[in-house]
Amino acid sequence: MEIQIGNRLAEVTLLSKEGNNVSIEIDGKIYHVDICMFANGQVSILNNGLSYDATLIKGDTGKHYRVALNYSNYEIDMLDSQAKYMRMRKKNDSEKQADKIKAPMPCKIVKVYVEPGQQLQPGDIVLTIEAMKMQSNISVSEACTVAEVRCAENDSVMAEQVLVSLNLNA
Amino acid sequence: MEIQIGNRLAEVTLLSKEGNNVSIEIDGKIYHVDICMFANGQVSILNNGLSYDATLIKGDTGKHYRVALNYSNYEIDMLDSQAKYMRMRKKNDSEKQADKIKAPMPCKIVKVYVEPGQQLQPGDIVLTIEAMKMQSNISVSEACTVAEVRCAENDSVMAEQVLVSLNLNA
Amino acid sequence: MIRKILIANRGEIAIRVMRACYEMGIRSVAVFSEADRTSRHVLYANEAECIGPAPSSESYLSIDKILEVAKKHKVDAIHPGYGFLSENAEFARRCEEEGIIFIGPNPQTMIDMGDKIQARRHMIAAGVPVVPGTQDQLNSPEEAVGVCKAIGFPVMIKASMGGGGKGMRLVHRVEDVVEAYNACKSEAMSGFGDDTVYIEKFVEGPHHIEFQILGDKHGNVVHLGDRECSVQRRHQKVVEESPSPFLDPELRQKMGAAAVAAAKAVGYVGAGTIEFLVDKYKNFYFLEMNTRLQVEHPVTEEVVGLDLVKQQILIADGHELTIKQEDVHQRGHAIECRICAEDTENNFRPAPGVISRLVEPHGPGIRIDSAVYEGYEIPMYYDPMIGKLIVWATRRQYAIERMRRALYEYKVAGLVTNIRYLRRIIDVPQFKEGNYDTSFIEVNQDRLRPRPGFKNDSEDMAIIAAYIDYLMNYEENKPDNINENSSALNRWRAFGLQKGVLRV
Amino acid sequence: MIRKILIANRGEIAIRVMRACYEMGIRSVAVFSEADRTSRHVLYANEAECIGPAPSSESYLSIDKILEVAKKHKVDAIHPGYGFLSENAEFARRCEEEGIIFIGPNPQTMIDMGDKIQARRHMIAAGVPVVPGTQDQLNSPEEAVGVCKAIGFPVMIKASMGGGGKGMRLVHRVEDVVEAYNACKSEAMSGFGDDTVYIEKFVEGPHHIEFQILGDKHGNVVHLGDRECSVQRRHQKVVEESPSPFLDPELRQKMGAAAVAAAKAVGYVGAGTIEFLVDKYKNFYFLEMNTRLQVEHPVTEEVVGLDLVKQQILIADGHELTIKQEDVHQRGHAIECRICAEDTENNFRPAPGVISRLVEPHGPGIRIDSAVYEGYEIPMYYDPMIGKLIVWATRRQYAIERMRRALYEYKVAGLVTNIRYLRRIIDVPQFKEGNYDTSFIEVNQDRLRPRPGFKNDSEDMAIIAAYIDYLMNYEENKPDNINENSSALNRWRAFGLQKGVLRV
Repeated sequence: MEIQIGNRLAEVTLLSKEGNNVSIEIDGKIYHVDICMFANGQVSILNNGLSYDATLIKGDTGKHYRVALNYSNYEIDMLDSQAKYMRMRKKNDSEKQADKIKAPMPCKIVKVYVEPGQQLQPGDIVLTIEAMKMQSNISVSEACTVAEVRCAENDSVMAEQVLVSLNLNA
Repeated sequence: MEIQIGNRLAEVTLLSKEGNNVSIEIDGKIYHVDICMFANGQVSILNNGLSYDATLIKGDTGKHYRVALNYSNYEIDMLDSQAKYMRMRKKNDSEKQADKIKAPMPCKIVKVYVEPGQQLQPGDIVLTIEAMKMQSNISVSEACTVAEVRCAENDSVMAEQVLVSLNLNA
Repeated sequence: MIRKILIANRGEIAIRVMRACYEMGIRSVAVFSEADRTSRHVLYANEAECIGPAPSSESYLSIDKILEVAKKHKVDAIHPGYGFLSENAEFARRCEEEGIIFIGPNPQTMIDMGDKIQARRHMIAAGVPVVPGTQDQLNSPEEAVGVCKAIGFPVMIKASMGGGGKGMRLVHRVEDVVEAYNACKSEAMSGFGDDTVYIEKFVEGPHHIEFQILGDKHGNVVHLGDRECSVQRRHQKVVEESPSPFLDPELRQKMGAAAVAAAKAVGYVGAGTIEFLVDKYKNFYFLEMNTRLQVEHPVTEEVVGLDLVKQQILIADGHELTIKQEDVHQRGHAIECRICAEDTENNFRPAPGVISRLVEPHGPGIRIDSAVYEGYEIPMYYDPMIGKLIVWATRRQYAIERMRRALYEYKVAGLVTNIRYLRRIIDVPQFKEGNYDTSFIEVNQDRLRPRPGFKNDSEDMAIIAAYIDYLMNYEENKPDNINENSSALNRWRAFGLQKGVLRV
Repeated sequence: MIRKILIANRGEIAIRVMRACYEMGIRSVAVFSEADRTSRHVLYANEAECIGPAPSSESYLSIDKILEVAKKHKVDAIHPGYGFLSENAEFARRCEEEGIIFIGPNPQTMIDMGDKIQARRHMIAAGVPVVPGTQDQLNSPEEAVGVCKAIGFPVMIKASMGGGGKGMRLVHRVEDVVEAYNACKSEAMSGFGDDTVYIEKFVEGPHHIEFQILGDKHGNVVHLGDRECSVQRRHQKVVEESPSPFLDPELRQKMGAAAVAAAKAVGYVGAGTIEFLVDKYKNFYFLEMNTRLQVEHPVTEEVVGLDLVKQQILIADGHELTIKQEDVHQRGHAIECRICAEDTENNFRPAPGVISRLVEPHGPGIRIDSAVYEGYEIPMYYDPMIGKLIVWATRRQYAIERMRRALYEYKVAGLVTNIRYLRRIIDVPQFKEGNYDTSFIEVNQDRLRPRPGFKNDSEDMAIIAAYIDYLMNYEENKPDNINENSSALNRWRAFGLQKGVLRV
């Protein structure tokens, strides 16, 4: 399977597994490791006498991971065939404004500057949000029209909640 | 429902529940409490402005609890109809030797003194077990015959594992 | 005698105060907003009462609601912690009216020290050095130009009611004075509702160094030594230490005496802090006084060996200070790091969320003042600081080594924190040498960025960790396995060695 | 120079040593038995290697396996911790042979001090007081009777190789001597393979007070003050404190000097402990020397401010002691409680199991040296001690108050611990007054039993907690609900307010 880690694309194969002992090949290099998984996301790996204490945070799809190990955070994606397809589609879109503005974190809506039907130019500010006493603005990156405003001032919203939907000038 | 706590038998009725706010009657006294349950067994109760931080440990049957609160441990049993029946049966047996000797905790078998078919007198030692560098003996409380020895010296056994079964001289 | 205290705060400082209460045999009453039902301070307190919705303005800042709970629970005193109502003279006055002891100075002291021009006047009268400038209100741009010329550039134009870096302008040239003066005035009006501004000489290579003081109701005042707080980001302290590596014994002694004089000048009662600016030539100037407990008070506690919260309570209860100035000794060295739920790589964006894994450091010389636990959801309504890590050791060098170790042990998963950033701060040579001023974070920006990961075994171990997790879930979720009891699924489950650590 | 250390131990002491290593920039190598794959010391170390099955005799006591790992990982030194191989002279000798530094005294010192009769001789030669008795081997019951008469009753007959309360008899009357002598000899032979016994006067109202010493390879020895260890259960320490409330400055000074003399008499190198018995008349006698780090070393670290493990490593690396006797000052007061997985209400039965909930105390003056975590399964093969709780405060009274607070915060669920028992110990008036000797636990048996619960709201709250849990599970498990998505089940689930704390 292909696994993306940062900018690197690694080819990973499970060679064998016996109890906690696993042999895995990564880009031609073979590792024999002793691995323990804990309920809270901790992973202990012993590799060739060295001890690694990692922490996993799994993304919603089950294919994205953030792994904290020593002093680094690694962003890791499992590229199964479905993921590769999604990726390819997404790549073509990556520069474009998404048609939904989502909350980047749990936050409060401080101000809504737009209303349905309003024309927006690149850089126009759509919302001001606040979390933990810090405010920030959300703007659009290309010209579009406001389709629907799904939040109101003073609302508390969850991360990833859709706040405003847009009609992109296709 | 009847609930046994230590030597006390309490009559408990759920009166209402709205979100985290619960009204419960215990032996005629009505409590309106705000209660939060946590995944690790912690329970926070606010009762009339007082804050209680309890810890629950549930027994295997789901009807027995040990509750730690302030400086006391409470042993609590839910007496539903099935439990009451089991209790009644057990009561009649309580003085008698059980027909299985079980491990009281995870431990190692240090010595087995008996073999199948052997006659035992009250007080005879059947096994010596060891946990955490401390040894203790297990003996029978009445005359019986060894039916089967299900462990061997140096075995490591789990809590509640059957070590020896007995034929009681009925 | 104080037997029950309401703590009008949340988070680590509420717990800090309750710990002192418990040790003194005093009952604690927590107040909490609807967002804080499962917060540690509610679970820790003897008594607890909800005071309203999540926004602070409707709960932790509501004087009426807090006093209502105080009366209902028949408390003898209220501890305000820091932030929220801790420097609100009106709140202190209302407590007084209700016959409840406010654990802090009297309202007039709070008013005097809250107004910067007033405070300057008090300090000048007490012989405490202040930054050269005017303590008079400026009435016109022309007057401002005159004053600037008189004290010499660079100068700072500041709002009298300002704070936290707002309402201030640095001016290097005479031709920029008028614009800066006008901007400052309008910012001050919109920010603080008062457009009074004043002018100070700009201090070069400034250190932010503060002295902890204690005053009782019998006129005794002592200082408990200094804290170096120059590691600041946008005027917010990030790392503090005691004693300051910049001060020498003679200067420390002079500044301590000035701090005591400052506190006596306003008849200060309780625990307070005199903040000084010290320039690179070791001239020191009064900056402001904080009339409350500081976030960084533990570094003083560690080197001086006193419990400041207990002292606050004893003072409020009318006790005389038992400690004399000559008994105060700084032993060893303490450093504090503020642990925050924020993304240091994304412009310090706050990062609320659920803590899925929490490992706190332990062992010799480690102190944690924190309010979080594994499984806790950090609400988005309040400060991103989730706790403080304080270390003590016999020498500064050893304290730094201990802090590195503690930050290595500290593991928080499920949300983003500044732990790695803190680690980089203490690794900067300028910090290690103890040779830094308030420009530290700006000057060392590049060193404080995450170093690019290099390809090594760690990277491959991260891949393995994620891959095995993926496979375990894949095997489990395969349709084939639903009706199968053993085989693949159980093989994967065997990864968990023991009941307690068994995943799935 | 020492750059990598193998820690030949497990549990809290292995972590303790690794923490010091990390701070000193030294790599740590863990060894572990098959039962310890998920133990903290394995996760903490830089390197780790399995050395065999769970029983200690096949892993932590296997000199060959440990040395094999040491060579494979190219370590410079081995730290033995306490217990296991820490007082095994053969192990120290084998390390020496392999060119690996053993962090402890040289093998001959260990042999000299391991044999009690030998140790007595050394002490008498050094002018250190010993309990009146004979240091000669007894050859017949008749000789024993003669010696007993000469020193006067009561007397103790002791096995030379004994320890931990085994192989000793208290004799009050001359007619009981012969039987006790014979019993002691046969117990010594079967227990220690050596039937040498000797006789000592029995000390009345004895305090177990010990002095920490440090000796370097250059002949310098200092002592770091005393520890009171008289709270003992079956000769095992339960609570320790420093300084001892029983000693006065003059006696402390005399005993300290004797401890230094004792260490110098055997050319002691490293950290060691001289144990004394002090009778109620304040006479003190050498009891034995422990040639290793003690479990209770943190109370000394807290009041003296030194890191003993770092000192051990520096000494082993050939450094000269930088601390002089006149620089050693005891500041404030420290108390340690040993936290054990044992059922104090069932004859202290060990209680291995899985820790389902763990809350450790934090805040000012608290130190935890522990090796457990939430979800950890405590194996049945090793010691029931799961950690140590140490508090420090300016005065003994405040330290006791802090310990009460810390024990209140400490919550371990899933298995039985002695935390409540410890709480009762520090509440006993005799303990609070600091007026106790080694009979403390026996004399106060009744006070140390759990007090009967009285019917109050707490009891009803416990009922509510259990009942709601029962209902939640009942609603969930009802057959009706399997195909229903909302209704009852979700109503119950709403008990969990937030993602992180959501039960089910």
